[in-house]
Amino acid sequence: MEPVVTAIRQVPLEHYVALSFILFSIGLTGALFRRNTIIILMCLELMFNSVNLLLTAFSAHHSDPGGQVFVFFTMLVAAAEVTVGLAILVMMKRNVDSVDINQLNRLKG
Amino acid sequence: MNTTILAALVPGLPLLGAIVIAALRRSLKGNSAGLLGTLAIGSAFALSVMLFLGHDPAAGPYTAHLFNWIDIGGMHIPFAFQVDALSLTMMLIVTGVGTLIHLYSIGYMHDDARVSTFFALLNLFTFAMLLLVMGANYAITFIGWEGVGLCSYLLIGFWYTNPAYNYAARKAFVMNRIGDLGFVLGLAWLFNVTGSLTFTEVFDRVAGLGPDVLTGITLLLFVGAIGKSAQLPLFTWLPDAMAGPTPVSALIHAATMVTAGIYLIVRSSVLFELAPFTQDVVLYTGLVTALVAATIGVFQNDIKKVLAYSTVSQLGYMFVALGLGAYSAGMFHVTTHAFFKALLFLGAGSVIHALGGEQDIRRMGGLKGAIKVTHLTFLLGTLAIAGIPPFSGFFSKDAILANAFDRSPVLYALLLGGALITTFYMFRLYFLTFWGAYRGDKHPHESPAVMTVPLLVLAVLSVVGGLLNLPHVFGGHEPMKHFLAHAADGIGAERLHLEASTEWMLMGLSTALVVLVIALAHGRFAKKATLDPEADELPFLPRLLARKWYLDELYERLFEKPYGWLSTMFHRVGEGWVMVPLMNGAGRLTQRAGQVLRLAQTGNMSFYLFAMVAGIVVFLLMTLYGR
Amino acid sequence: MQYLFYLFAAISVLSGLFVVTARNPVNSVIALIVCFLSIAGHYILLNAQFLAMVQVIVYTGAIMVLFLFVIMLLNLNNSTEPQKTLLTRIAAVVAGGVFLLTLLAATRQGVEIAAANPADASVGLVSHVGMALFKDFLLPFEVSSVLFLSAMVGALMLGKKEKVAA
Amino acid sequence: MSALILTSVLGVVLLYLGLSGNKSILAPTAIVGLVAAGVMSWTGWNPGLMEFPTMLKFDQMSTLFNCAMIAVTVLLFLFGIDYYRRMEENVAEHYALMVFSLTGALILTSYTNLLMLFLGIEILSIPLYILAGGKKRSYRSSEASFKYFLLGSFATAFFLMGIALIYGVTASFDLAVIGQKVQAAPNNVLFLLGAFFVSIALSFKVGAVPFHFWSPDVYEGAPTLVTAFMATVVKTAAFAGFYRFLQMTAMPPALSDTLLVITILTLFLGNVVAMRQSQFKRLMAYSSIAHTGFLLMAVLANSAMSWSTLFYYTFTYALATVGLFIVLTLAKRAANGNEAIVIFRGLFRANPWLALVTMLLLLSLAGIPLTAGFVAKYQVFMLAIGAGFIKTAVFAVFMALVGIYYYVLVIREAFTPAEETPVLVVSPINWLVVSACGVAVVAFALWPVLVG
Amino acid sequence: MVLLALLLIPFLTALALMLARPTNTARHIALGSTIASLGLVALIWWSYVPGQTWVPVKFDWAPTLGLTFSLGYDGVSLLMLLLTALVFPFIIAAGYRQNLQHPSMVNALLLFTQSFLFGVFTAQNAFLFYIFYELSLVPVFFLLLYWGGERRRAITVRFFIYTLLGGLMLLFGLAYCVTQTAPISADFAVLHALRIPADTQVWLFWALFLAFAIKLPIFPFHSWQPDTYTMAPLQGTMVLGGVMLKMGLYGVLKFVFPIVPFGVEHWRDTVIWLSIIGALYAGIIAFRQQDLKRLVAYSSLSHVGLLCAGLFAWNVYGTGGALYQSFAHAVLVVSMLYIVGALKERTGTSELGAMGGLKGKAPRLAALFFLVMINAVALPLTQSFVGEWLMFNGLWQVDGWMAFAAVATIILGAVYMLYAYQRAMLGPDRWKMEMPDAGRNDHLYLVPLIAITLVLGLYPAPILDLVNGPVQQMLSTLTALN
Repeated sequence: MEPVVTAIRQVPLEHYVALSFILFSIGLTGALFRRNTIIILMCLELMFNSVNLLLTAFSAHHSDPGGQVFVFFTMLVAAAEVTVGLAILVMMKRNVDSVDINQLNRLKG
Repeated sequence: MNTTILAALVPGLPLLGAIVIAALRRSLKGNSAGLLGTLAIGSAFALSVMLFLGHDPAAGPYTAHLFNWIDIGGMHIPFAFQVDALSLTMMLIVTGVGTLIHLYSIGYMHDDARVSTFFALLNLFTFAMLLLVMGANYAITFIGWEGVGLCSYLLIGFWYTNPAYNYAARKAFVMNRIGDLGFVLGLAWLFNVTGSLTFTEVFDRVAGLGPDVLTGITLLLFVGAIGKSAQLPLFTWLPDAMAGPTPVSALIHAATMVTAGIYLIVRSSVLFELAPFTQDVVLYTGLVTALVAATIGVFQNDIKKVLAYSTVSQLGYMFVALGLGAYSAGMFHVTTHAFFKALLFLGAGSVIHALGGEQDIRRMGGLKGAIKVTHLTFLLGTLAIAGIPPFSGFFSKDAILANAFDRSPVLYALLLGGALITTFYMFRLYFLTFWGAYRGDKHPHESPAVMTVPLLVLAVLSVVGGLLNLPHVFGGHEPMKHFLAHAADGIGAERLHLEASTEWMLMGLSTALVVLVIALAHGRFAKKATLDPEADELPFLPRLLARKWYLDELYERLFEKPYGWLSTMFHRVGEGWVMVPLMNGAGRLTQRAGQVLRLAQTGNMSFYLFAMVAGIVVFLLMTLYGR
Repeated sequence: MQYLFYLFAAISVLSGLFVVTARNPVNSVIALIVCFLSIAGHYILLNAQFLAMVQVIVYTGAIMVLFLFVIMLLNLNNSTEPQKTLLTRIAAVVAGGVFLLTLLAATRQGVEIAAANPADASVGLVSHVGMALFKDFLLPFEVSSVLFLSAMVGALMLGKKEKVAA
Repeated sequence: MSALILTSVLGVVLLYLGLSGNKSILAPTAIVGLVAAGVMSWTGWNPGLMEFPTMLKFDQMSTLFNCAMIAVTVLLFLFGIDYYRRMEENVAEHYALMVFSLTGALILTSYTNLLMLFLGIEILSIPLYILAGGKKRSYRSSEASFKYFLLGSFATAFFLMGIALIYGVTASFDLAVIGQKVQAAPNNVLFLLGAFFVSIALSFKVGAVPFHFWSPDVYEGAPTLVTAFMATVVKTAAFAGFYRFLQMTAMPPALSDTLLVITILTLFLGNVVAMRQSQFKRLMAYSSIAHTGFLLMAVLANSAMSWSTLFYYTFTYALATVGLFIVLTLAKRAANGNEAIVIFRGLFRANPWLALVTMLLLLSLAGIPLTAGFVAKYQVFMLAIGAGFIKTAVFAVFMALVGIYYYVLVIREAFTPAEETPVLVVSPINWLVVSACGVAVVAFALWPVLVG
Repeated sequence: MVLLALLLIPFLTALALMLARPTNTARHIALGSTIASLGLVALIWWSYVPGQTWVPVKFDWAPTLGLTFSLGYDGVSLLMLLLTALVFPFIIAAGYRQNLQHPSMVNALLLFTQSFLFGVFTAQNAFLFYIFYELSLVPVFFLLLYWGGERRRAITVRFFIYTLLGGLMLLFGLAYCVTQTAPISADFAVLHALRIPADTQVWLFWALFLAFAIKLPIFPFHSWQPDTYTMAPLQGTMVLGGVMLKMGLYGVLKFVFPIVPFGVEHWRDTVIWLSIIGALYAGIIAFRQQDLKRLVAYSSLSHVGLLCAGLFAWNVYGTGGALYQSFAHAVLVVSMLYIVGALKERTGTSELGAMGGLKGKAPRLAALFFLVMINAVALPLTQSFVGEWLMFNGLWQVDGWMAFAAVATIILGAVYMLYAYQRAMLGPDRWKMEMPDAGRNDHLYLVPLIAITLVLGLYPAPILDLVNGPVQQMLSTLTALN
């Protein structure tokens, strides 16, 4: 197992952090960028994944399984959220006949 | 009877009279109210005489302590009366002249529907006046001071349906109030430096005070005196005050209330003696007022207005006396003036009564045959005020002139000039009223006895009043001066030193000139009755005088109009444009902010997301670099 | 080995960008799947085998398919969906860029974190994760059932057609 | 712990009961179950169950919060009897979802582990996303639901990022461990970032500016009962969670400053915008934002008294809110579904007692003496001043004034005679609940000892 | 127990009125209640030992907040109790002529106010004070909202908010002070012993004072007042002007002077000048007011400016005089407003321009009006004079110019009062219709008030003795502090 450890150590932690930040920002930008709510949901998933990556990297760095367990829970929650989200989306499509985020502006003021 | 109770009864009886008459005013029919009122004052007079007789001048003032009025912290103001020479003099004048005027009023006000109210007020006035002169401290004096002002207001506006009378009443009250401003401040200052307002204590403590403080205090007190005694620049209310019934003019606006300022200064003579600057101010104010009022008097056509200006002028003389430090001379003139001016007013009232309300001398004339008693007494009064020996006015005025001469011949000359003008307009009044042909249309009739008897009594007093203070040159001992000297150290400190020959010369000069002026007046008014037209038609200088030097107009432009304007502006601009909009504006601004911020809630979710991200970025930067 | 990391990193970033920019939602889904797979690759590099597996199964296998399914269901697979205005899009990019820059700037000095435990390559193995999951994290595991239950109930409730169009 | 289990099971039971099709037993069952859970929570009854001290700790604070939240839920369910009478379908699901959400809330008050915080928040939120869309054919309801969901998920992403960063620094999710580690090495920028992100996400949950945008829209769009639930239980739980987080992981000063700015913004925006609302539910939403500002002040003061103040404030606020939403529903029915403030007009004529209680509740929200809201506000001021936030407190004073303004406007409507006096139909249970809220609001003011 | 009874008598009566809603007997019941209160206060006064602070009721309420339910009184409290108890029967009695709708509700609200006012004046705990202070607003709010005049909806809310602005600042200041105590307590005794740093006091002063500045109100915090006074029903104005503003005075004495003496020292001149400017300003404005009620509002504003200036003179004359004057002012406001009501009842208007010449028809009313008015212009031997006299002396000791400006207000007072009297009552009688003169009821109402005015003007000792002790004591502790 030793080579694995060294292999992990070869990539500095900062790079993982940076990568995670970049992915997170891409997701964030996408959420602002698009009108299609489904894409926005996907961007959110991307953000979750960037966090997962970060957690795993830290977990490996600390050699602590807790982080990975957390990632597992994140995935569960993400799955549940997606389920609910898509259900809401479907309901909304039925009512609004659109998944355009800009169409949702009856509640305001 | 105990002196304290006696002293308390003197103002107490008029008060009681006022209350009783006011309470029973609807059940009092006919003359009963008048009789009650006269009785109350008469008893007060009797008690005053008793006090006077029982008073030992050498023993100093007697203090009648009733109860503690204001007692808080270091301020102990007792409700107490002081009986001494000065207050006794004033008490006798007030109650004595007051009784006569009350009696007179029974006849004068006989037909008025509100005669009971009138007598109640008159009694109330006497009460207040007595408080003024009897108070053992400045606070009690001030109670009376304001009280007489109030009664004056009520009596001037007695015939309330006439708006002009109401205005005159209001003017009198407000001008008095302006004077009171000075009085109150003076008292506050005085209390602050001496810790007391009781006369005896104050006078003991003032010696150590600096001249600036004393000058300030006395000037403030003098402002009060100016208001009450109708001196420049606050005299314009007094002529207007003639709107009241004539007995009121006689009692309040001639004999008693207006002399309150003199009384105050005489009472405070200790202070004034220590403040020479103030004495000069008093002197010159009195001088200017005496002259200005006299000049105005020449062109007046209302019988009461002439008398009013003469009152103002005579008060000026009194102030001159006080300014010269001749307190007893001032008080002497107060006394004689009370006699002859009351007499003149009552006489004028009798004339007005006789003519059914006519007051314009241009519509009189030739009355000496129709109303003989009135004529006679009026003549005596006129002679007294003109200063013909041996009438009382001669002695009192001469005392003042002598004192003035002692100070400066110029002063003497000016005052003598004023006296001559006085003689001129008084005789103009007299001749136009009683001589020549009758120019009116009503049938004149003599007044009832209830009115003429007081006239006669006053006439006698006007004639013999000079005896009260007969000077040495006539073999007298100036009894009044010596009597008063016991009241306060200041009064005793007079310093007139004239040769007897100089005095004789001065008297001769003034008498001669007066006689000359009378002759002039006789020629001008007795035979042909030269009548002045309305003021507007006069040439400039007489018009200026007839229009009272345009002082009323000046005050109106300078104070009344701007005040009304200020009131409107404060309300419109201060409240309407600033205060209320400020308050509403704060609310409206908040609402506007709410309205604007509300727009942020667009309902658009992209915007929400964007705002969240923007917020996060900003706060992130703040967190990282904000500290 | 680290070259693999950079390779995967490049793939995930590029595919991530493609997710955002692709006009057709289906393309976005495909790109996202690629991205997730590359992240799974990272997991393997980090020796987190269990997570890599779950990543592939749950995300790419279940979640993304669900997305695809919904897109098809709602008939959104056209590439002509309306776009935001240019200004909004620039603003979005700027916001995201600033956010990223701030984060990077904050961590520029490097993240000096002492490892909490001695290096142990076996933490990511299924057995280790399982032990942690069922020992230390038993309660969350149980509690998450409530979460699933409610998500399930909710999805059913919302997805179910109304009985009558009353 | 037993209460937690009971509520979880209760949800399932309710779902099963829903299958039976008998609507009328749902609420009573739920209420009985909740009362039992409340009793368990209060007594700490825990027969042989495992304890997970690294995950959940039931201390005095959580016990009180839990009982309060359960009590408020019971009140809401009592109201639900009447509220759901007209609804044909999914009633059981509504009750169950609310119970599940409550479970999440219970976790939030007592967690000691970030994972539990995360799960708690999700369990709290996900049922709400669904409940907000409870009126399935309503456009507004769908919109509210979706907005809530999307923004909520967005916040969750930040939340996770924050947890990941904190974990990166401390290698643990346990708050106690984190606290120790941070004290050993303060000023770590990653930890600061992590704490910042978590705080932001929690600010979102409590509805702090500028992360509040969801709340007015969702409050308006969601069914009234759900709105009431969100404004009360959810807010309470979120604050309890927030407080625990900041309390147990010593907050960096830089973060405290930022949160103070957020507090000020929240106070300002919430109050000022509420002034301009004509819809009662939106008004309540903005006023809830405003109250968030006050509560944040208490949280930031970070003293030993903070939690009791938070508890007192949130509980009494919840009582007042529940009562008001019930009154709103009644008035709304009389006004044919209109939700504007004007519908309160003539309330005093129609039902004096109800108007009086409404006044009490509004006065409590406004913070006028002899109502609990006053005591609460006073405590917050004391905390803020004690923590040295003098200027913020002065600002809060002004904002409280603005707050009073819009509540008073509602009171004024209620006591202004209407041209046509509305006909209110008040069921006995609703009457009881509203009265209970009104009485409680005064009682808690008269005996503040009762709660803290 | 007596104090508890004092609070409970009006409170329970009000509650009973509200629940039973008798229409015909409501006023009688309310009147009875207020007279009972008056009797009780008289009893307290009778047994009072001068110079004492007496705290008979005290128990813990909420120790964590520093709140104790402690009631008690010293001379100043007693004075305030006395004036509240004395004025309220008249306020209730004014209702007999007003004939407002729903008399039981009106009277209940008034009685609630009275109860809370008693609470304010007996509270020995700052927090308790605050509670009563704010509560007293609530019944007034409804009184104004239901029975007010034009634009009542907007003005009522504005009044409420403006007053609460001060109230909340006070709460803040209170909270600040309480946090400085250990163990936490808001008892006045504890707060008065606080030693707050001088520079803190400088700003804390405004936190504590603002509420009272608005309540009184002094310039420039007065903008709510004229509208509110004018719009409010007569009885409401009586409550506001007669009693409620005295809470401000009392509050200054209880909160500001003892807790932030350095602050007072720092701001004293500012406050006095503001007050005097306000007094002059309002006095000038009052001159041209057309509406008699608004004129009374501005005149009250002017009087109150003087009151506040005297209070802040901070010596026994100024402060004592202000307290004495507050009593006089209460009597004055009630009687003055009654006259306003009586005139409106007869002429159907309160516009001065529309009146005039009423004295011919109603001479007795005119006489009563006049007697009331001489109190307003502070003529000697009326109550007002004693108060103003003391205040002038107090102000003089601070600064001669202050005294000068203050005395100038009495000139303005004379100007607008006499002008108003003249416009309303004097002049030619131009009323065609028959008009009742002041009758038995008017006499029953006004004569006692006027008698109080005159008697206490002639013999002010009973009230001054009440005030003297506490004020001197307070001042001596303050001097010791400096």
